[in-house]
Amino acid sequence: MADATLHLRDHYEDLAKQTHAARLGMWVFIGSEALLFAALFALYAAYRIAYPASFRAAAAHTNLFLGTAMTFVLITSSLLMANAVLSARLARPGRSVGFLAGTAGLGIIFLGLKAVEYTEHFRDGIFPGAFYAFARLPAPGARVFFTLYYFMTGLHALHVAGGVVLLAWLARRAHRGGFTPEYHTPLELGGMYWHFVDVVWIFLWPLFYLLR
Amino acid sequence: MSTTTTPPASPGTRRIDYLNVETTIRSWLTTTDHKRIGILFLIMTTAALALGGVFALLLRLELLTPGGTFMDAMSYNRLFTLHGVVMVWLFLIPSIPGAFGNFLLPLMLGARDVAFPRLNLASVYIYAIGAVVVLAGAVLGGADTGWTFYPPYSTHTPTAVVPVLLGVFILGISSTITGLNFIVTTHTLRTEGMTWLRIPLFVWAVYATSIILVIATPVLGMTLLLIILDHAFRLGIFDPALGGDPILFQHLFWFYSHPAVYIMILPAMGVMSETVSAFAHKNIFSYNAIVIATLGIAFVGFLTWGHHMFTAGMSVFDSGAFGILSMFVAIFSAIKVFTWVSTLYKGSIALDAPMLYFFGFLFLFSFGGMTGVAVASMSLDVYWHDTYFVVAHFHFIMVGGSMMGFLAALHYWFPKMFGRMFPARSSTVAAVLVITGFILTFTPQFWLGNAGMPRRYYSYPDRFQTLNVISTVGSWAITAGLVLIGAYLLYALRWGARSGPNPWGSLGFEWNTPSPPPPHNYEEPPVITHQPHEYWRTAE
Amino acid sequence: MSEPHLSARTYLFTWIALVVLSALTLLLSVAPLGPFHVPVALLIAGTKGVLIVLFFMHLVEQRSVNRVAVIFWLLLLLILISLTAADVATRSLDLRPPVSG
Amino acid sequence: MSAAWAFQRATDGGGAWDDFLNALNAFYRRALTLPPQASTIARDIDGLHYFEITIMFAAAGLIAVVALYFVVRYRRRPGRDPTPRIVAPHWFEMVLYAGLLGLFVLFWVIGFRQYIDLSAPPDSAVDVYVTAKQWMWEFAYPEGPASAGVLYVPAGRPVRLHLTSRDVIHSFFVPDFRIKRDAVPGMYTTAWFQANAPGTHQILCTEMCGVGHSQMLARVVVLRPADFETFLLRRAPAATPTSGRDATPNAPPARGAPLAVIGRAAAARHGCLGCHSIDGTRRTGPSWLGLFGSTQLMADGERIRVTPAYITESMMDPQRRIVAGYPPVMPSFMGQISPAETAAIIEYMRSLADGIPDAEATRP
Ligand code: HEA
Ligand code: HEA
Ligand code: HEC
Ligand code: CUA
Ligand SMILES: [Cu+2]
Repeated sequence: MADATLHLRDHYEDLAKQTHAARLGMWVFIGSEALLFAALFALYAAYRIAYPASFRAAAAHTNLFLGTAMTFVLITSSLLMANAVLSARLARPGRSVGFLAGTAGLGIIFLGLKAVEYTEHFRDGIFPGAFYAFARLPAPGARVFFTLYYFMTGLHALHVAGGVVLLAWLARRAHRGGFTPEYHTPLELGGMYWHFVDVVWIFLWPLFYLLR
Repeated sequence: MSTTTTPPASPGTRRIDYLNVETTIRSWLTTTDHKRIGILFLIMTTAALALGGVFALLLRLELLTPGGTFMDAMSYNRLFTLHGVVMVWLFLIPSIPGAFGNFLLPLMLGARDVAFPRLNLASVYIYAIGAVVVLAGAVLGGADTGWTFYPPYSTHTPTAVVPVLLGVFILGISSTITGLNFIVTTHTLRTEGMTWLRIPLFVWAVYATSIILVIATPVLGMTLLLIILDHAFRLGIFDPALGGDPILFQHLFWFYSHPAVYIMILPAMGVMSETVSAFAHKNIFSYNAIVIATLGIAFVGFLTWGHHMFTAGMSVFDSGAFGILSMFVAIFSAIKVFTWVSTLYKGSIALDAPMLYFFGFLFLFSFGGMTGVAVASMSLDVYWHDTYFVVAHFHFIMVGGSMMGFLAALHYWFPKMFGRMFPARSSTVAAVLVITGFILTFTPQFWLGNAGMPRRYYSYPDRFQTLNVISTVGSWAITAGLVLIGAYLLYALRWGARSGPNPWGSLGFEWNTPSPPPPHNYEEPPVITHQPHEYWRTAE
Repeated sequence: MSEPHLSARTYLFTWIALVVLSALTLLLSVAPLGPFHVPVALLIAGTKGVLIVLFFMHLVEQRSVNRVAVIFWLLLLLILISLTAADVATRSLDLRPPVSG
Repeated sequence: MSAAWAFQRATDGGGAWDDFLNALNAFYRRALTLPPQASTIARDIDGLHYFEITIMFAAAGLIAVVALYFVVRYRRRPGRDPTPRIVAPHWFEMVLYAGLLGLFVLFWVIGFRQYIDLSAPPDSAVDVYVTAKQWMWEFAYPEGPASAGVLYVPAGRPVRLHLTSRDVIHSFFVPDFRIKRDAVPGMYTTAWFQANAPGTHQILCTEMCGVGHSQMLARVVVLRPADFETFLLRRAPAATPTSGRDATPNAPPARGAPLAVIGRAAAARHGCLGCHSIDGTRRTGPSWLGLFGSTQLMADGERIRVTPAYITESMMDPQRRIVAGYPPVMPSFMGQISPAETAAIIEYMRSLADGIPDAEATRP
């Protein structure tokens, strides 16, 4: 079953080259994703310069505890993900499945925390755009801050949700013995995606929770 | 999947090529063969050119008289928006990369296919979906914002901007995939001996284009999404009434759209580098210079977006920075023009149709590019911004440059693609028609701009009429030329003389295969020992 | 054909470094840093990002072209952010020459 | 050095050289279909235009001639193939490209200097407040008069325009003056010009703003300075403003100060600051700190966002809507505050929008 050449497509010379192609493709894809977020980061930078005081005041109204918890959840999930790939490399598919499940579980916890946080904000009247109605911070800069907050964390949460689905699919494939030390490219690429999502959060965390 | 290599039939019957290996519609719609995907893109983008051209003709007709001629202002606004959107995102951006890039990249690199053939097929469908969504938007009422979608107008207009934006967003996904595929292909599927400095220049051009595609397109996607969210749900981030700054939209938009103009010209430049060597039977004057200039444009092109915003309220400091950076990017184009001209020196020049388009390109692109430098001179842009001078500038480059590149490619590689020749005489007539028609259409627009006629004007003061009439008449000549091309190419498809494998005597690597190429390009991976187009070697 | 690869220990150390750095930013966010709050926080976030990219995403063990790709997109990301922000930051800057005739 | 500088000098004084430059100017202007040069800066800008276009024609001509020569000289003939191997000599490439780059940088230096000139109005300028809306132009003067569709300015004096928009982005373009500036909602941009002589010039809108975009035309009427003074007097509203200029702590700011500074002085002059603090403390009326753009609860339960329109209403008709928790005591300033001052006060409030106290004003 573990015949690696099974996965070799006929326009590549060998599997090493094919794997290299897949990785490079993934890096290019991640670069594109990074620029997708970069547009929003650029807006954040510009608006922070325009409304420094409001941004600080508004950042003090996000939930630092939840934000920090989410940070630790995500970096830990990254550790598990790395180990899932490692297990496949070491020919231990069973452990690989376990790590994947753990990673996905942490992803779900992250989304749960996010949901709690959003609900809290909604209760305060913090909505994006024209619906913003937070009585304690009526200034326009705060509205812009929270609109960006929703866009950036929302886009990120969508990526996490997509990642969880991806992880579930990978776990199923791993469970069926789809990955071997020679061939586990999908697992590796899925891992890269997950880590990238983690990196994005590592920047969102200070920008929206810490810099008050 | 096309792994089922049909064994060659008994000798004497037809050679198996990618066209006749399977002929059902289904085989075309599910193909992962890069050549067939190239043909699919060729068909769709040519249709887009015709559609955008029809919009252009209507625009020009309306501008025949100063007041309303035969439509109302709203229709006019929708038309130029659609013209811009269709020409840019449906025609020009996907045309050369999608059609010729797909067809030629693996052939030129000595590969059997692109890196990710199934993704490649997906990009065809995503393009088709995007096109349908844009056109549905057009039918539902169209957008009237111009192709630049500046808020707050774009977020307040009652027209159907959302589907149009959504369509463009989807088209963006398609071109990102194409770009990703080409980058990885160039890195991983070069055949033995194909070192980086032996890669054909067209591949370099498409490679650089791809880098721009994957980096710039997501920013456009995000930006358009923000406009959609504002228009549909009032979640405005650029809306001044909500504390936003509409100028930031312009930054993000042009971060994409300036590099996008190089997405539109680089592939055409690649075509020109191939064409000039092939038809002058001459090695390129300086291969390295072209490579450096190609990569230089791709990179420095990212630093100049603010030159579209000199009058927008951007800070003087930022304007100055963008001004000088725009000057830097122009130098790379100058390097190319100079290298092409010098390549002709002591060549053996044949004036077939592709070469006519090369000369059209050379002159029109240079002039258009130089007017680009003029508008980049900041104080002059204050005068010319959003006048017909700018319209003339970019049509000189996009029609006089990129579209000529497209036409040159179409004629140069037509025999490669279909194994047949087009009628020589008609092709000369058509080229002359297109080029003179072009000059007649767009040169008057420089004067109009100088005289102060703003663009996107449905009606205009009487003093501008004469030049507008000339321009409208010119557009009919272009049309005549293009329709003629369409006619004789369709004719040649069926009845053209057989071209043999290499009718031009070109030393491009893609001609190492029979024409049309077999389904898997190369039986054995070729071994490359030198650069393409080293014509002096033919003596040995 | 299994390639040489990072070990579980490396991953664990990376994770510890990430945790420590996160705790550090958290602490520094209440420290009296004045105008240096933002740069310090971004610097730490950047360091964490680099750790993840190098080790979790295996960039250290991959071909150098991948590294070039990452550096290139990082560069463009910075260009986008800085030239856009520079506009807002310099709108009130007066570039008139000291004495204009 | 460059044509641009030469042209600048040519306008004053006689002499054969100047006659030559004037003739050259006339020739180029005609050939390039440029409109009249009706502002002080127009001739300089055209000078750069001529300089660049000449070089471009030369370059295009050179390319065409060389290419044509090669085509004829090296057209394909028997015996032409194989062609010799020719590669670029590096020194030649370097010199050529360095020279071109130098030329481009020169374009930039001249263009940028002119651009700075275009964006930096002299301090002595006459102020005009320009408001764009779909699809018309409105002009207001600090002295009181306002007009729609016609901008009256004096000849021979610099005029500074403070542009803004009520709805979408428009762009203010006067070809004869060679100026153009976007009018952006939510912010003020500036442009300036100095008209050479009395006359009439067309204003066009150059940013796509809807169905009326191409009809959004207006005129600049340049008056003799004396006529302009008369115009100001005649158009000024009957109820002349300003009560007790001396009573204010801040001296009226010099012309040329940013709009917000003018606004601060106007607010002090009209006594707004007696009831409204600018540091967040509550006085008779709500503090202006962080007020602009915020959402306020009205006495009748309605939530209102503080926009320029609402602020204007509060000044002219304060009793219409009362902020919850405050007495309805604010007097109407209808007829006392000019549109220009209104704009300036709004701009001042906007400068306080982010909640950072105005350091200069609170200084003792
Ligand atoms: C394929 C498309 C394409 C290309 C390649 C270019 C290339 C360039 N463009 Fe253009 N441009 C557009 C498409 C393109 N442009 C479009 C679509 C718009 C309008 C968008 C809109 O608002 O709708 C626009 C608008 C536009 C503007 C804004 C105008 C305005 O709205 O006010 C500016 C300003 O700087 C500009 C500059 C340039 C420059 C400096 C180059 C340079 O890269 C050109 C470099 C080339 C050369 C210089 C020629 C070769 C060199 C020589 C022959 C040597 C000799 C040269 C000299 C002596 C000068 N362009
Ligand atoms: C690739 C880009 C491209 C191309 C090719 C063209 C081509 C043309 N354009 Fe366009 N144009 C733009 C991109 C392009 N344009 C953009 C981006 C804008 C700005 C929009 C905005 O303001 O938002 C613009 C705006 C624009 C305006 C300004 C409108 C205004 O501001 O009010 C005008 C006016 O004259 C114009 C005219 C033309 C004409 C006459 C052509 C002609 O060259 C067209 C000739 C083509 C045909 C007539 C098609 C005929 C072909 C066939 C029939 C097919 C044959 C069949 C086979 C081969 C099988 N264009
Ligand atoms: C006599 C005191 C007084 C003076 C003088 C005064 N105001 Fe007021 N202003 C008030 C009070 C009280 C309110 C709150 C009740 C209301 O809305 O009318 C108010 C409300 C306002 C509001 C609405 C604020 C909100 O929170 O929605 C604006 C704007 C305003 N004033 C502007 C001005 C300007 C501009 C001037 C000077 C030209 C001025 N005021 C002068 C007393 C004053
Ligand atoms: Cu107002 Cu166009
Ligand atoms: Cu540009």
